[in-house]
Amino acid sequence: MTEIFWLIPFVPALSTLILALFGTKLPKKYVSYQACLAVFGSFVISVISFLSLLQVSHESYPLVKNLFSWISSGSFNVNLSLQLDPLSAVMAMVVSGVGFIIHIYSVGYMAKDEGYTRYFTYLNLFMFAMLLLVMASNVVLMFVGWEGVGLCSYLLIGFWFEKHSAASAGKKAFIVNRIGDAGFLLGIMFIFIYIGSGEFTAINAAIGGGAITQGLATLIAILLFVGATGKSAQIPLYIWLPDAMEGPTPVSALIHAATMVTAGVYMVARMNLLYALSGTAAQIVAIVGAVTAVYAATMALTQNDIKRVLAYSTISQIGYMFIGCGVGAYAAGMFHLYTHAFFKSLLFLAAGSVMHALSGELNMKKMGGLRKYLPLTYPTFLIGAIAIAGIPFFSGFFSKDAILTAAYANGYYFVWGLGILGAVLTAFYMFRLIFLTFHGQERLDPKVKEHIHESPPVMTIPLVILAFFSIIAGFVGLPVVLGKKLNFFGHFLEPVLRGGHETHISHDLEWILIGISVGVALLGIIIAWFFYIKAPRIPERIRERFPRIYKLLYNKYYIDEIYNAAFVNPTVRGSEKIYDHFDLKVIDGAVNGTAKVTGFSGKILSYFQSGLIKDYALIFLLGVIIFIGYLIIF
Amino acid sequence: MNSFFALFPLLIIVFIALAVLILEVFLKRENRDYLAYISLVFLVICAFVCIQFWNKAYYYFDGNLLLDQFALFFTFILLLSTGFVVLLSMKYISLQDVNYGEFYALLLLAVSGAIIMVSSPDLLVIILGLEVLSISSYALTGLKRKDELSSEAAIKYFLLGSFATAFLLFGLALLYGASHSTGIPTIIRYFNTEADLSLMALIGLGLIVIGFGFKIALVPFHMWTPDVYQGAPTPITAFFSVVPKAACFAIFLRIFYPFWKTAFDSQAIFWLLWGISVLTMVVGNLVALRQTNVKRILAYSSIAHAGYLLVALLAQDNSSLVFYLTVYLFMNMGAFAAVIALSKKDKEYLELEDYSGIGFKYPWIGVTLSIFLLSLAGFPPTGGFLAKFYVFSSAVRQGLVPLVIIGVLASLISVYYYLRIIVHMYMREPSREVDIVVENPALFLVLFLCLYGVLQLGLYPRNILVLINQAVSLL
Amino acid sequence: MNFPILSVVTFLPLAGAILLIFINKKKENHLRYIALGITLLTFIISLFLYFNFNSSTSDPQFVEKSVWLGYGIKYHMGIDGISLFLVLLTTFLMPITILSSWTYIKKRTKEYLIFMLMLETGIIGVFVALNLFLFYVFWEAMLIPMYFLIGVWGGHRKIYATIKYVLFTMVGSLLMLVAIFYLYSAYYKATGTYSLNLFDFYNMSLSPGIQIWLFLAFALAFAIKVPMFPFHTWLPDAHVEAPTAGSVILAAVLLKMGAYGFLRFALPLFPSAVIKFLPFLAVLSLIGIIYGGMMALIQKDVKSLVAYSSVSHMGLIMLAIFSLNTEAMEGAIYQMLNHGLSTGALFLAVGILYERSHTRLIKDYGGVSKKMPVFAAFFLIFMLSSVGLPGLNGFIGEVLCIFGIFKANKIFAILAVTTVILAAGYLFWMFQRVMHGPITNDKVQSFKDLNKREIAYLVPIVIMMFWMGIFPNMFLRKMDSSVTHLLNMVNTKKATISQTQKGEDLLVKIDDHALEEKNKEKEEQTR
Amino acid sequence: MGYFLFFLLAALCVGSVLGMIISKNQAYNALFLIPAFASLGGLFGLLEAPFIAVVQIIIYAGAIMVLFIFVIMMINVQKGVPPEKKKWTLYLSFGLAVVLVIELAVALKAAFTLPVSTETLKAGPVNLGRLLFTKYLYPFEITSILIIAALVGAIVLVKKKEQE
Amino acid sequence: MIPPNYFLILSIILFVLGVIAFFIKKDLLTMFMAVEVMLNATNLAFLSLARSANSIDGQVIVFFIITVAASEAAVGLAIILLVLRQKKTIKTEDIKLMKG
Repeated sequence: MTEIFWLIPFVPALSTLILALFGTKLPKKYVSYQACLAVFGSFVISVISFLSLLQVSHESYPLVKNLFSWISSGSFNVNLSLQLDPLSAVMAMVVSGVGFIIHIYSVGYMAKDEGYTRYFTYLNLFMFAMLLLVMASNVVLMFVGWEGVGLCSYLLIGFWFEKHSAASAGKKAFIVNRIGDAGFLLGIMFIFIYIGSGEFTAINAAIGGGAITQGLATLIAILLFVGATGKSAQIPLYIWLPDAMEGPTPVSALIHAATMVTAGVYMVARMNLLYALSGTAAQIVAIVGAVTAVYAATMALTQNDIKRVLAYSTISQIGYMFIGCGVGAYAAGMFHLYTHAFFKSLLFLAAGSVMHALSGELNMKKMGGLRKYLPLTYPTFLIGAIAIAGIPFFSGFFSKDAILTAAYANGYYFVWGLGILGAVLTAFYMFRLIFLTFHGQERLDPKVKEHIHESPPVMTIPLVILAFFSIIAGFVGLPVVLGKKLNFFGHFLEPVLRGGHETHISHDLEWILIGISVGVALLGIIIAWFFYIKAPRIPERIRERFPRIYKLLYNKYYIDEIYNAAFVNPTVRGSEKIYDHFDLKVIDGAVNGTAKVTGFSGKILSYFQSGLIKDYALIFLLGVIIFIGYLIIF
Repeated sequence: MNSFFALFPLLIIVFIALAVLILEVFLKRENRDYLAYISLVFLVICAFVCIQFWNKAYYYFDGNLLLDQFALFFTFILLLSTGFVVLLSMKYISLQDVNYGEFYALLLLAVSGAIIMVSSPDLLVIILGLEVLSISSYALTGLKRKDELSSEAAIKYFLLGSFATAFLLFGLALLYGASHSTGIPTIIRYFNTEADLSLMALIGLGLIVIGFGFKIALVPFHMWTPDVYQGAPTPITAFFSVVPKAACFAIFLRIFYPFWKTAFDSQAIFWLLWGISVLTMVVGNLVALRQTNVKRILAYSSIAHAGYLLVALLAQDNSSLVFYLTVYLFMNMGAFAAVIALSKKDKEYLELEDYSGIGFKYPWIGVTLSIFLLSLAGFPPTGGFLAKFYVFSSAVRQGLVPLVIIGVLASLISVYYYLRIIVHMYMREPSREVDIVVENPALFLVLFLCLYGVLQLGLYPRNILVLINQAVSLL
Repeated sequence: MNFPILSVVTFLPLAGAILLIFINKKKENHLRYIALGITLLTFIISLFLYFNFNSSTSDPQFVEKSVWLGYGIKYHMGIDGISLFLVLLTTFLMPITILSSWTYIKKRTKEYLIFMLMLETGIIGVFVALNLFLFYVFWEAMLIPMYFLIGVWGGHRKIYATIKYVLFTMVGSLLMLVAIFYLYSAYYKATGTYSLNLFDFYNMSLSPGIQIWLFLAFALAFAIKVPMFPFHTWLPDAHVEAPTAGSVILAAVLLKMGAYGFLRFALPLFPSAVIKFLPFLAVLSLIGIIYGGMMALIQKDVKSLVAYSSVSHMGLIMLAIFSLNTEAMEGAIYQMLNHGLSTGALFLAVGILYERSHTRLIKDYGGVSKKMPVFAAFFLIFMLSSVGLPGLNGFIGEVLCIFGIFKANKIFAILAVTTVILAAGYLFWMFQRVMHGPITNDKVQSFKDLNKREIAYLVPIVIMMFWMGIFPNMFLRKMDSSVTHLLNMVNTKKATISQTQKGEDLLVKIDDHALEEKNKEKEEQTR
Repeated sequence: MGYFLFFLLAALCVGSVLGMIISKNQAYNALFLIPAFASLGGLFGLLEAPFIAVVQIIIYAGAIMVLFIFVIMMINVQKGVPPEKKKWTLYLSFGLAVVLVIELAVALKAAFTLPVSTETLKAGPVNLGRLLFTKYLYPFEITSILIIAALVGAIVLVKKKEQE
Repeated sequence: MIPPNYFLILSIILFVLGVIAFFIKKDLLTMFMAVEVMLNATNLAFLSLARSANSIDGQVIVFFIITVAASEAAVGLAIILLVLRQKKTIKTEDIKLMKG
């Protein structure tokens, strides 16, 4: 029974294959059943595997299933093998569980779309790739999943490819991801060169045996982290994620909130020994995470598009996860990943529900007072927002608090400070979102208003389920202060995350820290209430007062433009210049020039062929004279 | 066998030339084809007679006539090319108004001159043979009497030819003065033993080389070639491109093969020939690039090929030179056959523009001409490639690497203009109305024989190589 | 092995071409079916090579050897793990290209098919020949059909393109011919016998000074064929102007000849020169990777975009070859196959578009996905294969190449990895502009999705892409011993040269016996 | 006596060739050549080649030059063609001619110093005839072919067009 | 007895005069005459060299050369007549239809 886990990724793979080959001929209903069932199957197997894992002793972790030798050439050997350990088990459950819920939601959400089958094909393919990423027992196979999810992300962002924006967002996502992947690939190469194998067990053994130096570890860790910044949308490669909202909302929920974007966090956690060995790399992870957390949050402040706000919030939350990993609290990072999966997908799905209700409207400025129209969506959305804001007893609170506490405890005060700042901002923009959308005046378009309706059960039930989990999920990892045994989550992951280090701080201090984070969350909510309910004029005034800052934030620090100007345009322009001036003129010019010179010398020579007998005789005579002269002189 | 029998090959040719002259009187104009048939039959008979002499290398007439395998092999080449030319002429002369019985007579006399050249070890006889060849050639060039180009070509050829002959004879005088003989073996022996008059003899030799080089069209003695090739009746051009070249190269072989082996320091003449070879290859190919008249292109191409042949001479590889000549005979004859095919009454299509779209309109002509051109350019698996392969590989073996590099680069240039003809045939839309007389079985026979020759020589020339090796072994 | 299977595989297409000559040109469908049948038959027979291939030896297999012209010119054929797959690639792609030109070629079908079949013979011949003469014959002979294919059935600038192609290729190959002559004469001088047998030359050791020149001549020929930067400018022209099938063959197989030439000739014959030029060649390859990618980025014409992408990909292959280690070599060979499939497939895809709209400019398209969803799926898979997405074939080759390069030189590898980004950049950008977005062109509005024939020839490619991506070991194992042997040859010869001939500028033929004696002498001297 | 005769004949010969070069009229050109060839015949006589000398006078000065004049008469209309005006060609050919003189002189320099035998040659027609029909029989036969070729060639080129 | 080298020098002079005449004269006929002069110079050289070799073979050769010259004259004049008939001129500069 313990071996069954290798099926987890392949159930959706089989489904993908069937859909890809015969999808167009199958009835819609069948397609949705099959797609959902496949993911559900994975989920069931994950749960079984999880349970079976609990019965196995820690020493035999990880369980590895070797399917066959995939690539083998010289010293480069890669097996197609999957592994099950607490980390992958948790991830597999989260991914397939959330994935399943979102599949169901999609059935309703996408019901009227032309590309219904295509959508589910992609979605199943994504599940396959993501689960492969999670279950892989070596870095290369992980990279397969890593690239695979990138592809699916591309496909799903560009799902409505007739729209220019969607198509180019998809392309942007893929290319930006590729930049990260290039780093990741290099990291893999280093691993293979210096460790000789890509198996995680071998890597961990090598690190444990002191096979690689600290400097090398840093290099590899950073290269891998470059991959992570691409996939998990961290500075500097986060730019694709906001645009990724062009995809269907369930996709945003699944890929761009709950699962794929957290792959980087998973990877760092997976490689925890490496980061622990390096130290420097871990610091970089923490700092990047922290800066991203705040930076993304500031951008979320001014956005009017619901999904964009959520996208920036995702970036910011993943930043928190990286803080957790960077400061050595891998379990906390993973814990946040796990809770975030619920509340963020909840938020997205709820946002999708709002969109659904408003015929696709996304601009908060055109909403307001929706509370009464959307009786189910509103509370669930609110739960999500509370969870993310870090109000006690909701899941987000536990995980975020674990991270911040660990950061403080491990001496990263600066990071902690940024985390707190981020927490204020998070609470603020989430409630700004709530208030602008559901409270206050109605600013609806009259036409939209006619069609306004709550979503069908197939969409709202998933919301309810997710809301439920958003509330309770945190209880598996209660703060240490309540008793060490109560942190089931951390305890469970402990055998895998040996690279983490915990510095114990006094209970008092821990209470204080909890207090601070709760306090700032509340502060954020209150400010939001003040700004958008109590005195709606204030934001206007602030905007008038600090137009530059507002503009900077509103335009996302002009980062897209800067990237375009710094990288994209120079490459394209430069290539054009090289093409025109070098390729065509110099290289090809040299080629054609040679031909021309040859032809021209022929022309000159043919000038001597004047047609006159005397000229001919003269050249003959010249030849004779040179000939004889040479013989004489020689 | 006594001397009289040894004259048989030559006598047959001359006899039939005279017979043609006489028969012409009795034949109606439409029946002149019979003259061609008779000529062909006797050419074949002559070849059979020659076979009788194979393996019996004897001197006749006081050493003035030598029927060794070398001479006989070249006689075969000459007879074969003449046979091709006769076949090519049959329709041509009636279409282009050159329909004189003397045509065949002169042709046969010309080839008899060439046969005299190759089958003698004595320079005097050789030069007399050359004169027979030249004088007949002058007349043949001008045979299209209505055509201004033809007579212009004739006068150019004649004046420059006799100008060159004067130098040739002066050279002979110098050689004679130094060595007191005109026999090649004696002269070579002279070079071997004495050196007091060596400069005079060397210059004499040089002038002789120039004289033959004129016929072969080595740069800078080539100036007449394109004009004469263009103006002469096309079958005669084909004749010119092969027969005098073959004959003169036979003489070169006779002179130089022993010459390279002498103790005498032959560096000077070696490097001269080296330079001429380079010039010939480069100039021939470069100027060919600019031509638009197919006959002129082929003229320059034949100049360039003389350069490659000279490389073989310098590489001292006789068999590859002879092989090259043999292949050259087939491919060049074939190419000219195709050019001749593109003609109608009183009109020849010779401009490149005329060739546009020919390839698909007349597929057989297109295909065969393409193959001949590719062979001339040296593409495998044709004979042209193998010939170049042999020549250049033995040149490299002799250490002539720079020469070979120049040679291959020159042949690269040549690829351009050969391909240009193919471009016109296949890749351009026809721009002019071209209709040709298709019923010309003799010509197609030549086309296919040449095609066969080019492919056979390119793919499996072992038998012919055996013959060639026998032929050159006795030099 | 008595059955001359290599000869059959090589010359069956030619026989087919001759058969076609005698068939009425008006019966176009007959002609097409016969050509298709012949190529399929060739493919089936060539599969036999795969299944009977003994992967435990590095010796050439299915050897045929007979006297031909004398002077060392022999009819000598055989394949090893390196050439096996290139032959198979050719025979595999040929029926596909015939199918792809079923309706694409509207005029002069007969001649077209004849040239295609001749081309196949030429290509296979290059890969199986073991005698340098035979090799060169095929190498050059193959130019002719290609010349006609581009020149007759090509686009607007076909004549320029085709002549440029032929002349460019010949510059190198003629100099290579001179080098072959040199080898030929060196062997003759050393042993007194004529030989053009590749293996005889392998056993011959040349002084480093001469090796340099010979290597340069060989390398130039192959570098032009590959094409390596800066000899690449014929490629875009030829690719753009060629008909689809021509582009496919050109990209998929002909470019491989250059890389194959390096593997088979340039490296093992002149190891010491190789070592000398290695950095230089590696840098050129590297420039090719980045340069090709950048040029591909800004092309306005789909075909020339794919052509420049070939430059980039081939750069990676060359860099891997010059890394001289097992992984890189195998990766390079594997990547050759991948590139053959993926770029060939991309050209097929472009050809399908071109057949519908008769334009190759990117800006004339847009929104094609909407009208041709099945095509879009195929196109996407081809593109993903080309960018090296894991699970597809391209990844295996790419990762092995990069790993091998990494082993040899980390900086190069780091720079080479940019191909991953650039490839994604130009291909996805092109895909976006062609396939996505709203439909702006009326012609696109009338596009019909793939018909059965088109699907029929695209499906095998897709299957192969997945197959090779998932089970690469089926291919890699067959190469192992050949690649190892090749590397051993390069490395040991390198060693013996530095051992025996320091500074000597003489031609020395080394067979094992003589070498032993020499070493003994040295030992005695040192005592 | 011999020297006097030599210089006289040489001067006559060179002089008439120069005359031909300078004269503008084609008829005069031909006429100038007759004394040149005749004096050459004389020089041949001085070289103890009496038979050749006679042949020279008969064939060259007689037959060939008559042919030339005959042709000139057929040309009839020519007022005479002035010499070459293209200056650079002229100078170049002059220069080349000078170089050629030097070169030939250098080439023959060795011959100048050869010992001269004082024996008289037995170069009468009988001896020549004997040689001609023994050692030089083959070339002699060939001249017959040569002459046939020349005749046929000349006739075919200038004969009247055949009547259909 | 006049030394043969006198004749040799004369022959060189004649030969070169022939060459000069060939380049100076502008009508085909005279150019051909110039060639005849060159041939005669050759004959002179032959005879003088034969003299110094003390052999009469040279005289036989000269006999042949005269034959050659005569045959050339026959064909040559015929060709000149042909040209004259067609072009109504025998100026060399008028004969340049073909070039390049």
